[in-house]
Amino acid sequence: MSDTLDHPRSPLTAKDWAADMEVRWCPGCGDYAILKAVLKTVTDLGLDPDRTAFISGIGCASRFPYYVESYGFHTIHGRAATIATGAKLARPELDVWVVSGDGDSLSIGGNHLLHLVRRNLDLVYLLFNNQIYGLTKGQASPTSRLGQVTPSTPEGSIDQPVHAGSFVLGAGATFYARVPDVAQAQLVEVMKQAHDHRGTGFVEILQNCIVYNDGAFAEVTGKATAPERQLWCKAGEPLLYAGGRKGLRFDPAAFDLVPFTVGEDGFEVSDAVVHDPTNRRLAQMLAARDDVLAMGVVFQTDAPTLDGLHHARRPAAKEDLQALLEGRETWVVA
Amino acid sequence: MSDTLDHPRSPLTAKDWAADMEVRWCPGCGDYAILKAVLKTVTDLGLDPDRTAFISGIGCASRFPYYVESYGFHTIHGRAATIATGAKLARPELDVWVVSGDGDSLSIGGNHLLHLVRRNLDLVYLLFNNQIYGLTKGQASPTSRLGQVTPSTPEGSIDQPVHAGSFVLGAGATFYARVPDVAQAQLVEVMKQAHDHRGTGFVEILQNCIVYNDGAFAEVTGKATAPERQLWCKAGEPLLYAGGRKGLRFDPAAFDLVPFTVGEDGFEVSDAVVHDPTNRRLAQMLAARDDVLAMGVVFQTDAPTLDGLHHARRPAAKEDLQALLEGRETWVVA
Amino acid sequence: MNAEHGTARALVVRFAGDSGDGIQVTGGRYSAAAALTGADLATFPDFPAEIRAPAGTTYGVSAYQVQLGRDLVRTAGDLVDVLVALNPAALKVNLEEMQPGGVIILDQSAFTERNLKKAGYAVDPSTDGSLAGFRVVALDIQKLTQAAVKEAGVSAREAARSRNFWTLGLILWLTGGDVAATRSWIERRFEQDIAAANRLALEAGHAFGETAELGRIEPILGVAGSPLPPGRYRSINGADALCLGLVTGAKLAGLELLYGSYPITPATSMLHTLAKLGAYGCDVFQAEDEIAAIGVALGASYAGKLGVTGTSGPGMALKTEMLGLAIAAELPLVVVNAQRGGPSTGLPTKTEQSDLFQATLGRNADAPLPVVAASSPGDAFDCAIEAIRIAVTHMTPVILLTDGYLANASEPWRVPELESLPPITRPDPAGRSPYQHDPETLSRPWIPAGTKGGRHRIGGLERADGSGAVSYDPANHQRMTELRQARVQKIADFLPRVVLEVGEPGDDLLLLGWGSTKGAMAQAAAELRAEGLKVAHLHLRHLAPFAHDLEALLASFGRVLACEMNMGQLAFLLRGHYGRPVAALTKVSGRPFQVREIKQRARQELTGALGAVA
Amino acid sequence: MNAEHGTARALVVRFAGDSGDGIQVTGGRYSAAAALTGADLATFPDFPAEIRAPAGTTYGVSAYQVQLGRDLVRTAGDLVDVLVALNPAALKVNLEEMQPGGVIILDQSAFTERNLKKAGYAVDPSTDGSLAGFRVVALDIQKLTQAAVKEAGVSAREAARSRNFWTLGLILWLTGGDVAATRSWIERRFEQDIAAANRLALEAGHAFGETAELGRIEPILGVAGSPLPPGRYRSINGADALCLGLVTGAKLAGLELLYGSYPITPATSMLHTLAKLGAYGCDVFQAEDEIAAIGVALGASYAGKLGVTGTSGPGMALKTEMLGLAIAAELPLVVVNAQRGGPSTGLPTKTEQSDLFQATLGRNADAPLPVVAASSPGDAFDCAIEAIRIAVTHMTPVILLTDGYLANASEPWRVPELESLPPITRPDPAGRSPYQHDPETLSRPWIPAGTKGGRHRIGGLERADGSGAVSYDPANHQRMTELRQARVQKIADFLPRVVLEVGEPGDDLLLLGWGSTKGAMAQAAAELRAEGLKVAHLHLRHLAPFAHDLEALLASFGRVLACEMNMGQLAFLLRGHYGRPVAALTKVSGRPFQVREIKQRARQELTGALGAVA
Ligand SMILES: Cc1ncc(C[n+]2csc(CCOP(=O)(O)OP(=O)(O)O)c2C)c(N)n1
Ligand SMILES: Cc1ncc(C[n+]2csc(CCOP(=O)(O)OP(=O)(O)O)c2C)c(N)n1
Ligand code: SF4
Ligand code: SF4
Ligand SMILES: [Mg+2]
Ligand SMILES: [Mg+2]
Repeated sequence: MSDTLDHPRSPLTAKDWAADMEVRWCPGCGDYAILKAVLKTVTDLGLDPDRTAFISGIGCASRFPYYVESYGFHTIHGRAATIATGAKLARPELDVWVVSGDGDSLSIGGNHLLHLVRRNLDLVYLLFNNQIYGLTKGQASPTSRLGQVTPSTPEGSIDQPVHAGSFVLGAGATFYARVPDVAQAQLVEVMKQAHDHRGTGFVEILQNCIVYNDGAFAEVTGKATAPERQLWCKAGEPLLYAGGRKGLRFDPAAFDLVPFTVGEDGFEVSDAVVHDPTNRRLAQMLAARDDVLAMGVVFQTDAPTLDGLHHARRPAAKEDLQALLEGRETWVVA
Repeated sequence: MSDTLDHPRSPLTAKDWAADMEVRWCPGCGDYAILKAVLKTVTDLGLDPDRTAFISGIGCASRFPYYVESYGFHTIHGRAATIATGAKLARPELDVWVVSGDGDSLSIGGNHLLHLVRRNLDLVYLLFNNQIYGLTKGQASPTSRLGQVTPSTPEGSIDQPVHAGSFVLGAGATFYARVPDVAQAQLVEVMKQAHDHRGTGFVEILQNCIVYNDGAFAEVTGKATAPERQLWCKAGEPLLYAGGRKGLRFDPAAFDLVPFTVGEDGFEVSDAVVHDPTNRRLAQMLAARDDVLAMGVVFQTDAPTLDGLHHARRPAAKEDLQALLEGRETWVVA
Repeated sequence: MNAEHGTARALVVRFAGDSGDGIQVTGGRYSAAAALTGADLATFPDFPAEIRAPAGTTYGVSAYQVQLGRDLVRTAGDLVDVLVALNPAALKVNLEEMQPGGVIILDQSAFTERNLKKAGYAVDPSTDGSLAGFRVVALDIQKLTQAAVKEAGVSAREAARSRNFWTLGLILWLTGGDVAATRSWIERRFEQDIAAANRLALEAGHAFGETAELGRIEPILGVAGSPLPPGRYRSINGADALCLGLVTGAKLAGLELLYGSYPITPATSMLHTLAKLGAYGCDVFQAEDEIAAIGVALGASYAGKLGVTGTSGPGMALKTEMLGLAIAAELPLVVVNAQRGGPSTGLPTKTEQSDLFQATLGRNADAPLPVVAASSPGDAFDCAIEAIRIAVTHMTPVILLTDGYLANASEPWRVPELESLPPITRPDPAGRSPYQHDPETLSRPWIPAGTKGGRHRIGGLERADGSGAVSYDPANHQRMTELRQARVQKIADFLPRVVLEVGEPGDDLLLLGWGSTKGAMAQAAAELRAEGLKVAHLHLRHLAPFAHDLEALLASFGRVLACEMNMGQLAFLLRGHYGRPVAALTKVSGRPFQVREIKQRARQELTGALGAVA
Repeated sequence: MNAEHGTARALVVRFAGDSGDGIQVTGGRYSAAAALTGADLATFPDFPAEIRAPAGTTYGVSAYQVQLGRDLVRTAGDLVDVLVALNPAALKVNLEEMQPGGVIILDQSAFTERNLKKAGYAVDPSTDGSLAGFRVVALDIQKLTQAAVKEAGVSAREAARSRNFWTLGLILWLTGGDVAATRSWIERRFEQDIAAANRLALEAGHAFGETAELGRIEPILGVAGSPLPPGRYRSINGADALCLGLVTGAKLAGLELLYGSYPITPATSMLHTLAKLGAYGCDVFQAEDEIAAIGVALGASYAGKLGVTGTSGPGMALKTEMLGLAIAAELPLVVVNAQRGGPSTGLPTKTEQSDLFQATLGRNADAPLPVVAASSPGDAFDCAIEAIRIAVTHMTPVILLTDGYLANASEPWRVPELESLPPITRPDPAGRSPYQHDPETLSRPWIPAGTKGGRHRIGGLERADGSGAVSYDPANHQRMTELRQARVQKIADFLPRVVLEVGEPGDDLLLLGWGSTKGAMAQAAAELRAEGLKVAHLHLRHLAPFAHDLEALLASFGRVLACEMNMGQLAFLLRGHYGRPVAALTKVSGRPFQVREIKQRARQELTGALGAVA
């Protein structure tokens, strides 16, 4: 979303933004934390709830619009992107937030996501990735691990998982960020950046489904292991993690990023690649890693938005509909 | 397709492989050249036509199965991948070739393509990319250029085109090759490699639609310009083009491949990156370029195939269906 | 001169040749010239599925038929009075629909051994006597054209391309017309050289008719007077008329329009037409598939534009799920289905009316919606406006049915005066809850996303009547299901009474139709009536809900025969609604009804030769 | 003891509580214990849409109802004789379906102020006299359980979880049962500590009944004898039975099966069940969406396995286009639709029969296919075999309808002897052209891709009858369209005669049904007949095509009343087919019919209080 909307900064609180509706996720679900962060984000951004629309598909994640005191449309499975596109084309000043699960976005809705990001509609897209189908009670999703045992894969999943980041970057996305549900402050920060991005601000949120896939990100987010598994990207700063003890350098032989320990094997902080969020190649390398997960804004580039082009292109209104009805050749019957 | 099928090398000629059916493409259409190359490929490979199935969607390209004397299924728009998946799971020994247009594969069928390549079904996928909807008379496709004027985009297309290669590589494809329709010999060679690849051998063929998008690849394939626009990838050899006068080197500052002229600015052949088809990062850099197009086998990696895993996983047949019907708790009513 | 179509003041001309022969242009220009003389007319363009089918094949034949008349013309004609066949394949394919004694104009230059073989002729039909029953004019049109255009200095290939204008000139002469209008059109349309060549060919063809003393077939173009009501006319095909109707309807409702579509034959022409109408409040979005197309349209309606989507059978199938959401969400939406032959990919370029079941009943759950069908090119304009009126006043998706034949067929159309069209008044949502149903229409107010002070949440889960909250309450679902049905039924309260096209209530037989069969049915009924038979004709625009007075009207007839280009879908629906017999005359050959087919079956019905239920 | 269901030898018990209270397990175990005593029974599990709905809310109530009887039991019962309500919300939601004078067992510990408020009670209903018409047993089950399981040494939380087994023990005692079977099930099912706690709770509940001298409500479990025919029985729900039927049907046809599906409630349970049956020739593929799921299934059929796909309403909508291809390609395919409430996402966990229009008519073009509907859990097994038989012998996609209620409901099922089931003989394709239609079935031979010597091309474009070449020929399309219809119609030649469940041809009223309403309808008809009314009941398994003798049978009745959980779809279809009146009793509340509802309407029909056409 661009930050150029002319709506006045509204003085609402996060409480004003919470819809008067009982939240129906399972107790302990990661969705609660995300809801909290979103409410804080829209509050901090001072958005106008009457100009804001949350649009979702179907799934636990997609219940989201009911809980925000703005416009909301809980649509059908996998198609939120299409409805958001229509809403945005029809009313470009609308602040559109798409909320969708990994099944909704990457299984049934994969094609619409591809086309949404390549067209670069100016909206925020929040992917709640819990690596499972929550609402339908726990089947494997396209992001489920190889070997994951679920009721539909009793002997373990044999489908190679898709990386949301690799997929959207390959499809031409102009913004890709990743955050775990538990990182409240960063989540708010990243969502603000996604909102300020002119184009599709795609945010993958690692979300814990406590009922059907509890602990899927336990290692990534666990206190002890998190430093070794999360690398927070900052523009212009070296790609370091583990409290600065480790980094990623480019190895021309491997033709890829490889991890190193600062001070070991002759590698120093200066060997770490400096993060350039505008570089899609770098982002692709970062997004593909399973060992250390790039967090924060991994990629962001300027590009025209479809809604922008669409409206710029729209010819000046002609009033002469009567002439159009007549066309170029008429004759008169007396 | 793996090369381990136990079918006998059949002594058929390309003529035997041609179905007794009038070919109905427009005179001069690039599809003719591809048909010729495919017939040569299957002949050279000595495939058994009774064990071969061409499966397509809808579009000019998708008329293909009618012209090959093997099994053929002309299905519905965008869904060939799903039917091919079913056929392959049901009968793994079947030699499956999917034929599909850019609209069929990347517009309506984008989702199935994503899931096909990530699952790595063991088949060949031929994408005929003419950057247009041929059969429906010339509307913009997802690969059409920005600004391209068509009946559905009279003021020029404003949708950022998708790169087939970037898309499938981001989706996890294990094989990506590109060839222009006019490069008959290379087309045959590449298709053989795609067939021998264990997994989804995805080949993007640049195909000229003489009626609705004539000359879309004129620069890429034109005698004068081709050397500057085509870079033929060979495993273990430096990425050189323009008859060896130019190359691609990795520029750490740009963090990308950049073109250079051999002998200029101090760059020599040895600065060119050596092609490693197993490196997905390199392939992504190559696939994304619009200036010089990587041709031949850009990427190929070993990975388990879904059909392979599926059949390996299949439990030994139990004969005791009667016991299954009874279940674990029965009682007798006398 | 065609006795079968009941008037001596009409003529059926059919142009046929290869797809590359410019047949559609010739036919279109001939029709335009005829229209300018005040003739009424109806056309039937019929082209192959292949983009560029190989020259000379039967499946590559492109044809254009026009009936023109000094009395009202209702169809493109059953049998052909004058056939222009530019090659053997064109002759082969069209011969069986020739009027005995009709005129056949052949281009001898195309009757080569190779072409004869391609068309499946063992011997040349123009020489073996098999055309004995016709008046054959065999000319080397190729050569005549090349000679005529020499001075234009174009290449031999370009010269050959002017053959269609030579033919047009000849036909204009043979039927009493002149070349003035066509000449100026050529001048406007083509570049210098080509314009010159085409003009020279046209004039030469016309002059040839005169100098070769072929004898005018029928000077119908030279006859003065017009059967049409006075006014300003243009020629229009169904697809264009429908698009103009959409743009006009949106304007009448004070809305902008967003047309989301994915190309598919024969709906694509609407996409092409609307793509050029950006200046008239029409945004066009070519989506990645039909699901996205309807999603984008629904999203537009959600945000306050009028969402419209257009497609054909296979695409309709894909839109089904989203239609359910539009029904549940109670949002306006217009879905145009240009029907084609099926099932599956079927016959993309052939016409059929077989998506009626799908339109009326083809969704999961009890999911009623209104269905409107256009019956002629001009009617497509009115129906588009009607569909928009229903969508925005009743807050519902509307399906508007047209078909491949209607999309391409054209007729003279009296250009409507915008000011004379009644505006579409949308209920004012101010002060109403977004979930509150108006007692008169049972519709909720339309409060587009972004409206100040109107924020609310909607979705596809069942909602509590009134409060709009998600509800799994059994009684509420019962109530909401009944409300959805009643809401669509309510639309009938606002419909005009049904009016017979021909005949009187209580007649012995009612011919009941919908869609593009109207002309043939009205003609058949009129001709049968002229024979003294008590046959009436009723044509339905509203297929869901049916008008309140339809049941009583149907009951007044001795027999009811639904005529449809499907296996009897309307007849089934009427029986389903009213529980009384309705017979069906069906045709699914991909071609429109002929008047004689309807007359024949009607006679059988009247003599009781067939059972009442088809 | 329930007069309304017409026998004193039956009892309706309903367990209700929070989703986390183990209600479904309790109900299931109670049913199993009852079945072991030889009782007949029918169950109705009813759970919330939310995965873990917040405790104490009305929308989070999970319930399990069972009717058990010493005579044949046809439904889970209209009114509840014994209600177990583990919290105020459970009481609130279920009270209105209590039999006057019935027994209500409450867990007092859950009747806290907080819980009462959550359930919307201002005052405690157990103390304000509003339960005066019932026999209320209010106990602190929580405390009793904790005391009972102390020696198992589990945590307080775990101890609380055993509450359902305490309750089960009590109910077993109250209804004359013992704990032996349940005890050994607990031992098999749980780990040490938990098993001990559950066992102790069970025994304590049972003992409590005895020692507290509550008085047995109805010793029905202690009664000997069974209304069921002799044989080996198991308990089965509709989803499992259908899956077993698919695996068995494939085996009878000598085929392996590939089940392609995408998760959706309530079809998902089939996916889960079949995923475990790899060893029985069943491959399962979880696809990326419903289109891919049917595509994979069709691809499997193309290559020689039996392709099956299963889904619910919104997913059916997405499969529509591919169904058209399956029809055009003439390939076998079974599509299972577990219906749920709609439109759109609707009420995913509630039952409905509203996809009948979609199944029979919901495709573009004239695209007929056979439709079969299961009417009980056991019947789902037979119907799955029947669907496979039709698909492979008639080379067509078949839709098999079931619904959310049927999927979850269970009943005692006599385990069939595999050997006694007739094999499905597939026509031998040898020597036949893949495009040649057998005169008896009008079906082409099935020559899977990969068959030696059988290579050929198929697709969704219209094909020439006989040769199989793509054809745009008008006459051919007419012929092929008629053939597709005749081919489905032909299936009726192979169907058994329709047989009334209850009553005689010529009775005053026929109750006509399909699907899961069978039990309630048969019960209603039997009870009305017992009152001396001439009411018959017919239940259709084949909804397309209808059996040949159906029309004449229907005509024999004074009135025909279709009873359906939709707005009258079967009634509409019958009128559409036969052009004669059929009335409809409809219900779309997401709950199955009650016997009394049917009886009431039937009485009205008989006294002519309602018009004939609904
Ligand atoms: C067309 C259709 N297919 C299937 C479903 C069933 N369904 C609902 S949500 C869902 C997937 C949920 O997974 P995800 O998108 O990851 O969301 P989560 O519940 O995990 O947040 C499915 C398959 C549906 N509602 N509609
Ligand atoms: C569901 C559906 N939507 C649309 C169509 C119409 N259609 C047929 S082919 C095609 C696109 C053709 O383009 P492409 O796939 O690039 O193939 P090409 O003709 O260029 O080879 C379309 C939109 C269809 N047949 N079915
Ligand atoms: S099922 Fe999982 S994702 Fe869904 S609400 Fe429960 S915990 Fe959250
Ligand atoms: S339209 Fe284009 S792609 Fe299609 S057959 Fe003709 S030239 Fe080839
Ligand atoms: Mg998920
Ligand atoms: Mg194309």
